[in-house]
Amino acid sequence: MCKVNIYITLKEAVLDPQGKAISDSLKDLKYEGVGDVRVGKYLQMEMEQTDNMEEQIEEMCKRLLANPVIEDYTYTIEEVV
Amino acid sequence: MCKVNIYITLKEAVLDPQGKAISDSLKDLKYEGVGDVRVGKYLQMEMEQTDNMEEQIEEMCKRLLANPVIEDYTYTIEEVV
Amino acid sequence: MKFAVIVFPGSNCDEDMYHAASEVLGEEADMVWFEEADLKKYDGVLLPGGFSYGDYLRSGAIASVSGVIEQVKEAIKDGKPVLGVCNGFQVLLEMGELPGAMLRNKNLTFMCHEEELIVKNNGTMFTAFYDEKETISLPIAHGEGNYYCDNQTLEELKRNNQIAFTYKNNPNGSTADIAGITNKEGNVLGMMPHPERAVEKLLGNDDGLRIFESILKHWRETHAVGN
Amino acid sequence: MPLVTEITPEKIEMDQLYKEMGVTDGEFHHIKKLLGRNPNYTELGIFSVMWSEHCSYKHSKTLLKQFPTEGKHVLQGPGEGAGVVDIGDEQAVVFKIESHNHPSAVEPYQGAATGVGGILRDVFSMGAKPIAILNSLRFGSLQNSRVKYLFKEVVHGISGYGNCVGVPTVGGEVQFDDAYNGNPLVNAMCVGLINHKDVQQGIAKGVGNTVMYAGAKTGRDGIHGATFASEELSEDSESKRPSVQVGDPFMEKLLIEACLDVIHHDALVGIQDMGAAGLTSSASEMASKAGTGLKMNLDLIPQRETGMTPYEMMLSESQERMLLVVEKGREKEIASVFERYGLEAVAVGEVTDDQQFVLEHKGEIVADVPVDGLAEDAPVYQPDSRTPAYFEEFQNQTYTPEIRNPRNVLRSLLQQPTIASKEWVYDQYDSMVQTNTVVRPGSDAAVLRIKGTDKAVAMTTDGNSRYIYLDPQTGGKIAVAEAARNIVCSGGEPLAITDGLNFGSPENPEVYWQMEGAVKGMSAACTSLETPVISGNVSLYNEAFGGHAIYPTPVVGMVGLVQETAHITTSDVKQEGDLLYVIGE
Ligand SMILES: Nc1ncnc2c1ncn2[C@@H]1O[C@H](COP(=O)(O)OP(=O)(O)O)[C@@H](O)[C@H]1O
Repeated sequence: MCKVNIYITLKEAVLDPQGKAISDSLKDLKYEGVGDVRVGKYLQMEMEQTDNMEEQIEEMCKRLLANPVIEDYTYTIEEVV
Repeated sequence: MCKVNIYITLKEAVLDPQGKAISDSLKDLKYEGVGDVRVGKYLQMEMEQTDNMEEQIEEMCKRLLANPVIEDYTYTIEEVV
Repeated sequence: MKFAVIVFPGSNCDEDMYHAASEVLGEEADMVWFEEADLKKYDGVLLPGGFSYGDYLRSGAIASVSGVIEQVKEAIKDGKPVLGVCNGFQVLLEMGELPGAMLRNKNLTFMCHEEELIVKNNGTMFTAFYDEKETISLPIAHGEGNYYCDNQTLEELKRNNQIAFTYKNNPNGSTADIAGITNKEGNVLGMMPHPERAVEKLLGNDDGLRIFESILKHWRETHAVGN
Repeated sequence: MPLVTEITPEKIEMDQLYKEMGVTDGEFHHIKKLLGRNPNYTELGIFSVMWSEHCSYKHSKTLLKQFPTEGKHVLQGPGEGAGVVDIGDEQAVVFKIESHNHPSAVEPYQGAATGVGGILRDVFSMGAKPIAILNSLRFGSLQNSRVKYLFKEVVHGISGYGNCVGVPTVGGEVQFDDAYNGNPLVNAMCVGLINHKDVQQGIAKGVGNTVMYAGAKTGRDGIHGATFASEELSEDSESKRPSVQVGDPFMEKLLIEACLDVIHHDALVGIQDMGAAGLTSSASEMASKAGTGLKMNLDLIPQRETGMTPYEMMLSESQERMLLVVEKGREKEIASVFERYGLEAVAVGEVTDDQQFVLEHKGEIVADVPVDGLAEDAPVYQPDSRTPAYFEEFQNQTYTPEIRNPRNVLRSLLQQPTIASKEWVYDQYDSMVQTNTVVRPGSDAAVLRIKGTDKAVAMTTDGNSRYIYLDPQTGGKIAVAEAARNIVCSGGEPLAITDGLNFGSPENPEVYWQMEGAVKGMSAACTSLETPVISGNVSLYNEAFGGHAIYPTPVVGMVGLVQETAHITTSDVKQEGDLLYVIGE
């Protein structure tokens, strides 16, 4: 069994109102030195190990998990015993 | 300048309807071997380096970024030049 | 004319869409459960608003890979009118049938009220009963209606006259005030405002009815030839 | 609470562990007498939730009896999931209000969201299609950043859930006062529409019939939520946070559709939602109402987590679950209705004739208690009552305000958050879905047309807790009268009310005095306006850190019938030159 960690982020050119709101309120709370914040998704998926795993994950990301118009993705695979 | 990566996940016992819908849809799409999916947040935050950085980040997470009632968080700090 | 209103798990404006097409417009319509649909039998497809699959992951995303989608694509290819409202618009974007994507409203909250729209293109099969540049009013009800596309796509939309409606006072941050767009061929319209909620004077507004009437007019015209 | 099953009945008594569950010495002895032995941990847990204020109304029952509950339009008064009122043409409206105060104080988004989910289930479990949601909210001062956060998240929670399930949120009220700083009030009301013949009952009839469980799986959500809802908030509540339940409006939407489908199935005998105290209250109440017993095998309960104990399963408050009683042998037919909506419905037990509530787990009987012991034999208290000093003082007051600069006074009044426009709130609610909303939020009452007729229903929630604090009896009358005026001004005839009684601790004699007065006043107004009470909810122990009780806050949810849509009237000024009249004293 594997644990796949998928990180989905908004493309740089896309405005992130949620990130901006968080950054603003951190500044309001007097956390100095906080700059931009971007909000993305972090998916943890259990998956049985197969040969073409990476291929499959790539495909899932493109077809469903990320929207290529606005999002990028990366992932890591951990083996779990 | 640092880049702080914050991972916010739902506590294990907390229901994750979103994760369930995603997992069901992946199964419908015939990705065999996909098990549970849990959806969390991935925040990328720019921050100036300070001495008590970790302390500050911990505090931000507890006060604002994560909801300790239902969420856990972890983070990593990368130095950027 | 016979409409199919596609019902996904979580669709919640399906009955309203059905009511507009059948009881108000007076045409035939069926609500078809996404797993049981046979779209060949229909002249037009209505993708209703709501929260298909709870809006989980991204609005419209999970519906856009569900079983019925191949048939919707088929209907589009056949040139049938396909109208996607709100969540239906999001589904069409996620399917890639319309360009761009939806982001959360710029103020991050759901909003529900009437907005003034400008009819940008009254030359489509959905907008023939409006005057060009006419200002109309339609309800909006969405949390993710902030339309996004890159500059190149925007130029293309303009060049091909694909922008059907814009907001007069952009409520949600949409690129170029866009409220509704068509595909290049002109038989698919996606829009965030809800025409099906504005078809009866009793509810305060019937500006939306003309969209349904326009579709019907187009259908009658194109089908009269064959008769 | 680790390894709860290990704790023996003897140890529970010796170490008085029942107190941790909110069971008093007297109640514990009463339980022992009912059982003829010491309760085990699971049994005690079952009693503790069923005898909590939230489920047993032990401090308010005697007061609730004063409400007029009958009238020419009433088809179903208090006692079922929600009340039912005739609106002619074989149609009826079904409505109820319910509080989710304590959960919202702890996790405002989910607390408010699951409050909406719960009240929806109360209404559709009657067989009615939910057509509208309203709410009644009280918060502390908006100067306080915690209050601001609570306010924002509660509104997000209500909109998040209500919008997704596709039931319009059409009205409500919000008031701000320091009295609610540590203890906000979140009351949600749902109105449903039904044909007379479709009215369902939560009843476990027919010995041998099958008990089925439908909807979401059971997890360790909200364990002890019901007793929690009946305790004063303390610093300790923070550590009780894991008990907050999470809502899934997507699942609820499917559950509504499946349930409105299944009620037309002749194999269905009874149906009830699992609200507060989940499986325990729904199962035992269904049996109690039918005079039967009920036996369940907990191994069959769909579980989201592994290793759940009987105690955890019985007290779980996982959302979006229903309990059904089905004719024996026809379980598959019912299951297939749910399947179409992607939902699970499984047999978990049967109706028995011995009036016992029996639970089996891994081959052992883990609970065996009399059904009536949980419901009808629950303790009833007659709390002490004392007139507070502030009341005498107020009665003797002769102060009359002096207004020197009306313009400034008016301006500062309009700036009060309580008086200012609530558009920020209701703009976040989908108030139009289902396309029936003729009068949207922002008017006196919301009005919804009934498709296929020329009728409409008007609805409102009201209650001014400052009046009630100063004079509970008069304030109680005012609350009902205000609701009635709102209905009448919208073109409707008031039919009936649902009431949400939000108070501090009834064990404080001055608070109980407020409760008595308010109920008396409301009852008087309901009697003279012929608007009986058909359902309601009681939320007590609304006291924040340090024992500051909230203002006594009974809220009234009223529904009226508009005979013709042409009668619908809105409150906005129509055109220049129109005359203004003041009517009344
Ligand atoms: N304040 C009240 N006035 C009238 N009826 C009430 C009041 N509070 C509760 N009830 C009635 O008592 C019954 C049980 O209420 P409750 O336990 O809140 O329902 P549920 O089982 O749905 O949680 C309901 O029929 C409700 O309408």
